[in-house]
Amino acid sequence: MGGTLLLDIIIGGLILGGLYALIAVGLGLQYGVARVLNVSHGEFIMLGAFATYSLYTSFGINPLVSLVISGPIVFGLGFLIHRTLFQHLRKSSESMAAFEGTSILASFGLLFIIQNIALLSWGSDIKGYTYLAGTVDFGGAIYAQNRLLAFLFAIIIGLAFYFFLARTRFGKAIRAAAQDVDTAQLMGVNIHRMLGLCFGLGALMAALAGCLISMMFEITPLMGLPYSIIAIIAVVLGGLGNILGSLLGGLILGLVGNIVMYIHPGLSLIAYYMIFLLLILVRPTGILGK
Amino acid sequence: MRILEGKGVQKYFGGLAATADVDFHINQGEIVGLIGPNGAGKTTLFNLISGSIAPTSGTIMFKGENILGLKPHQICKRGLARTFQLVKLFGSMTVSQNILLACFFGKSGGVHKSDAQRESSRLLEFVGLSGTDGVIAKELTIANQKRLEVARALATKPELLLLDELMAGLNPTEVAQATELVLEIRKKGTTIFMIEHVMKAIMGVSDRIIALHYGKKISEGTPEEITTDKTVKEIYLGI
Amino acid sequence: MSGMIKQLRVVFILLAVLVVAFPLTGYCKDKILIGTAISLSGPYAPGAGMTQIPNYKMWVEEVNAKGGIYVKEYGKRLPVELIIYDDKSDIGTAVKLVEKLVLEDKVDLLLPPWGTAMHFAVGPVANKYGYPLIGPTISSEKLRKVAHKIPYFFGILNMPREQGAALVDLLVEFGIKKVALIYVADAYGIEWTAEVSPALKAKGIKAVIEQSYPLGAKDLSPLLKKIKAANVDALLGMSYPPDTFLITAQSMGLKLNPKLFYLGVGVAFPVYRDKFGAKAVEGVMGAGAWNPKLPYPGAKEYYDRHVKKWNKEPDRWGSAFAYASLQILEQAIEKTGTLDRKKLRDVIATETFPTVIGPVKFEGGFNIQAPGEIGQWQNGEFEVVAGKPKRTAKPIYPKPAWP
Amino acid sequence: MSSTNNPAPKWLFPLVLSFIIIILAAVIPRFLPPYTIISLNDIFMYIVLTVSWAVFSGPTRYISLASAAFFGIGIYVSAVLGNVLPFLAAIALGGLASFLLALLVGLSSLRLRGMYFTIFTFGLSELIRHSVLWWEVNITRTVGRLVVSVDNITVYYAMLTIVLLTLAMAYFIKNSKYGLALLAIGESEEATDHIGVNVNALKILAFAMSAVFMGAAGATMATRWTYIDPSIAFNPLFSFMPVLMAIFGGVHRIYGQIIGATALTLLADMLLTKFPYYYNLLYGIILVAVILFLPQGLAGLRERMSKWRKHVLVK
Repeated sequence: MGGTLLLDIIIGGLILGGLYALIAVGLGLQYGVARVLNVSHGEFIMLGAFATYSLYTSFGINPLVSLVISGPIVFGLGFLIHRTLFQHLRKSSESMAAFEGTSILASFGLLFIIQNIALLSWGSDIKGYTYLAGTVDFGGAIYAQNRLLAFLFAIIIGLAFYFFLARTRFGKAIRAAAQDVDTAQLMGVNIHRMLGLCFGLGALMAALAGCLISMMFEITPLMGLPYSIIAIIAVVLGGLGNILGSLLGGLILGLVGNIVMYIHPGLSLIAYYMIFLLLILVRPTGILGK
Repeated sequence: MRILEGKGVQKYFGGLAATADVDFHINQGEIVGLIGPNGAGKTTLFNLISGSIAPTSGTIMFKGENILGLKPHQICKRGLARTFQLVKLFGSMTVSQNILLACFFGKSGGVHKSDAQRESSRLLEFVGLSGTDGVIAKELTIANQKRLEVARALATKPELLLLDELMAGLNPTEVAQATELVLEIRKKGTTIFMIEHVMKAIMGVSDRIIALHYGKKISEGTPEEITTDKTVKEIYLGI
Repeated sequence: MSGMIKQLRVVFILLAVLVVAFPLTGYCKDKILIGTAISLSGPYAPGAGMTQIPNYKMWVEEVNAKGGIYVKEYGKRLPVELIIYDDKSDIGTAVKLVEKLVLEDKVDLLLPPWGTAMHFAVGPVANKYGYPLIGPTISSEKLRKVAHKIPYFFGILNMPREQGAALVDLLVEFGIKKVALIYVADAYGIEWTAEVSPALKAKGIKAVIEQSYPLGAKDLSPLLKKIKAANVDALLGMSYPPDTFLITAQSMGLKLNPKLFYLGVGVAFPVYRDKFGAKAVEGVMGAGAWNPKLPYPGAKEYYDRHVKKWNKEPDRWGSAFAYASLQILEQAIEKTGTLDRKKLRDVIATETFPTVIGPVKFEGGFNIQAPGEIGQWQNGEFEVVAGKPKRTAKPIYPKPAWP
Repeated sequence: MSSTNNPAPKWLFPLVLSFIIIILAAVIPRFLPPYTIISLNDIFMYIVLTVSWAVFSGPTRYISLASAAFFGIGIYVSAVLGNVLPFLAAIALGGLASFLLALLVGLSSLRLRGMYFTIFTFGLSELIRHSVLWWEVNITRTVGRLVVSVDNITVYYAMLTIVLLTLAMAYFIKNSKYGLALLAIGESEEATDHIGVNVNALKILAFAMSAVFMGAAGATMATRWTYIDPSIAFNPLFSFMPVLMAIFGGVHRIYGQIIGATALTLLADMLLTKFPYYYNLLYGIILVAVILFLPQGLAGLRERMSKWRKHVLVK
């Protein structure tokens, strides 16, 4: 017991938080920038998980390599969906508030469609495989390799994204658009293409997270919604439109979850939601919100 | 008689004083102008008076009662109304709905619908918007939106009206009309406290002017006194 | 004139409708209509898609290949037609669709939904309309309290009382003194704990950790680390499939190696063995026990047919029970020679039925024949290890360490 | 221009309509097949949820995801007290419990705007669900309760009454000065405050009023489900569906909300039984298609039609 175990728990929480952060950054792009509260985010995670599973079990393709195949496809799918659906909705909505409403409805529609197609293609059975299930031992603190990998991915992507947003012209345009679309347009950005790319990037991150999740947990076509909810909570907690905030929100959720699970598993969900609600009340526009 | 009197009004945002120790008063029936460069704390002072934000310390007496710390709707019910620097209309509602609402909930309260409707038409005519009853508010021109906001404030039956940059963004003809409107309002018995950047207009219409800078009152007096005041000239008029 | 034509037309249409509708009224019975509202989507869908739906469909196919079920009152074999509705894993929808099956589709018989909660909701409704229902995926002590109010309902699966007792007997047999008892904060976990916890005390076995955890947890390692630190002889987890998989994966990672490793629903699923590998799960124990080696007529054949038809093994938990409940229904119809549900119910309640899980007999609405209570993975098969007389293999103890 | 200054027909229409509904509803159960009555119960339930939700969230644009909590608390009241209280008392108590809970939710969320309010209400519903679950697991040591069941016709009349009361409440609030003030809150909360509206009090009260009939409906419907547990009673779907249905039908019109609730319930019924394996696919496609072509919801259809008619008439 004592200090080392607590540290162990905290690191374990951060590792799970890394995965949540990845999911949250993906949704952060779709909601914070493209203003689509995409409740079907989890379905893209599910698609990523099943793509990895199918490629691994049927063709023996390494789960990490499969990303090279599934990543671009899901990215393209996301981009296309924004182009054909959300861009159109955005134009026809009389205000941003109205667009947020209609886009939620449309993304619910997407959720139903994707989930049903997945059910038809893979059946409702629980599926799973084992990959990188081994552990790494840090002087007594033991972590699963696949969870560490997920954390590593989240950190790399988080940092890469941070520099992308801070340094590149396109990144700056995204940040501007997250604050104010008109200004971004004044900067000479093709706004619709950019929002489409953001949406595609969000879907890509979901697929990436799905790939990692399929190594850690069993998968079913119905697994998506809980992840969507985690992502939405993390994004809101971090502050809307703040990508770094989404990353932070995800980490906090994982950390808080693990700590309360250690202190009292029976009360963990109650404590989890109480902490979340209190954080919002203390910071009514998110942790990194204005 | 002093309708409004502030003593030692202070508001800090973090460590920054938005208004520091401001004393001021408005007499019944006066038109008082409030001037100062951007960030001088003018709108903050209005927000404090109307209850939008809570003060750090001080007192503001309205008709002999300390209203500091009261909520905006309570202050409104006591007979103090305001307009906003950036117009805050109920944009998707009709012009008449904007005013009806103020009639229903303003100082008089509990007005019957038909009375409110009559009052609404009268006010629209008064501010020069007759015939626009059914128009969606956000479809009006900026000048007309400002008029509507004044009419809405008047519909609450205020004894003191705070006008925050009524003339900003208006063309010279519209400025003249607005000046006329201010005088008309006063004529009907409402006291006016107004923030204005359009110097010519405010100098022409005010009985008295208060100048703020960095949250402090730097000068007070008749328009003539203010235009000749050395400090005001230096920091505000930039001479 | 045109008015008259119109009237004639109306009469004609009415006649046509009558002619078309007549056969549907059941006058000339040409099939047995069976309906079920079960989860094709939502959180219960994985369970339903594994344990029940494949068996329902397979049975219908088999029966119809024989030309149907012989019903004496009609003097011929009647083929079976199955209507499946999706209850979306939602109780309200389930209740409503069952009433639709009864009132609108006028089915002859009903098949149960998936899961304890659904059975509790649908059972009373079926009972209200007088439809016998044999529930293969309800395991609850609460059922005992209401069983007398719903005489048309039969529980065929193992109940926590017997299964929990069998588990504790196993612990006594191995001389285990110190255990950790964790349970999912849902009906299943609570009812199991309510049975097992006092039984442990009575036998002088100490539960040094007794702790619930929430459904849907994504990381249970903090709890498992506590258990590892407590150095117990046995881990008893009253778990649902998602947590069963999670606890297993994380115990492997943490090298948590108690001498006895028991988890609830999910261990008996073939996918459990396939995900982790037969070697890794060697010695893991779980709730439910059935395997094709059991000496019941048709058991092996059922297993083979299932594998052949669906290209996957039936789970070793409720699948065979689901199939058995269909066998019982079929036998009851043949025995009574009728589709009269009252008579069917009475026969089910009193007679003994040979099935793939052995000779089933209901007492007070509960099946007293269990093929086994607890199973253990040994060389890729889920061997029955408790109750003792039903063993298909000797239990492995202590469990080999994780690879 | 809108013609709001002609009060007589505006009053007459709903009056006549409600009379027709009452008479029809009283007579209908005698002649309808029993399953149709069961279907109507479901439609009624969703109308109550949707219209109630829209009483507050429609005009103020505060999208609440707490409906499941209000509905669920009613369900629990009925499950816990159904044995000892008469049906009507359980319904009334369900409504009251829901009202009080909504007061609390409203009070605690006053500071929050937009999406933060939405997610807060969602989190609060989940908190309530897990707290009830914790209570059942650790205190009563039983998850899942059997509810005393009531026959379908009685449920039908109870639900019909609740629907009519909900509609009446929605109608009177919408057409009162408070309805106008709620609309103003959606436009500018600050300005509304400054013209003398006690914004916080109005928000909390309207929110609580909107919860009353959700709780009553929950208490009623629980008797149909015979068995409930916290995940059934506080299913987040009951928070999402009213939002979907209101947007689908048209948030700003009561008839739009009614149409949205009815259409989506009937659609689900139809697809669910006709295409059990493609149900979600078709449902999703229809949702997307409707929102693409009718961003104002189904109520927008009427406005489109009348525009189109004018267009044709002019020609």
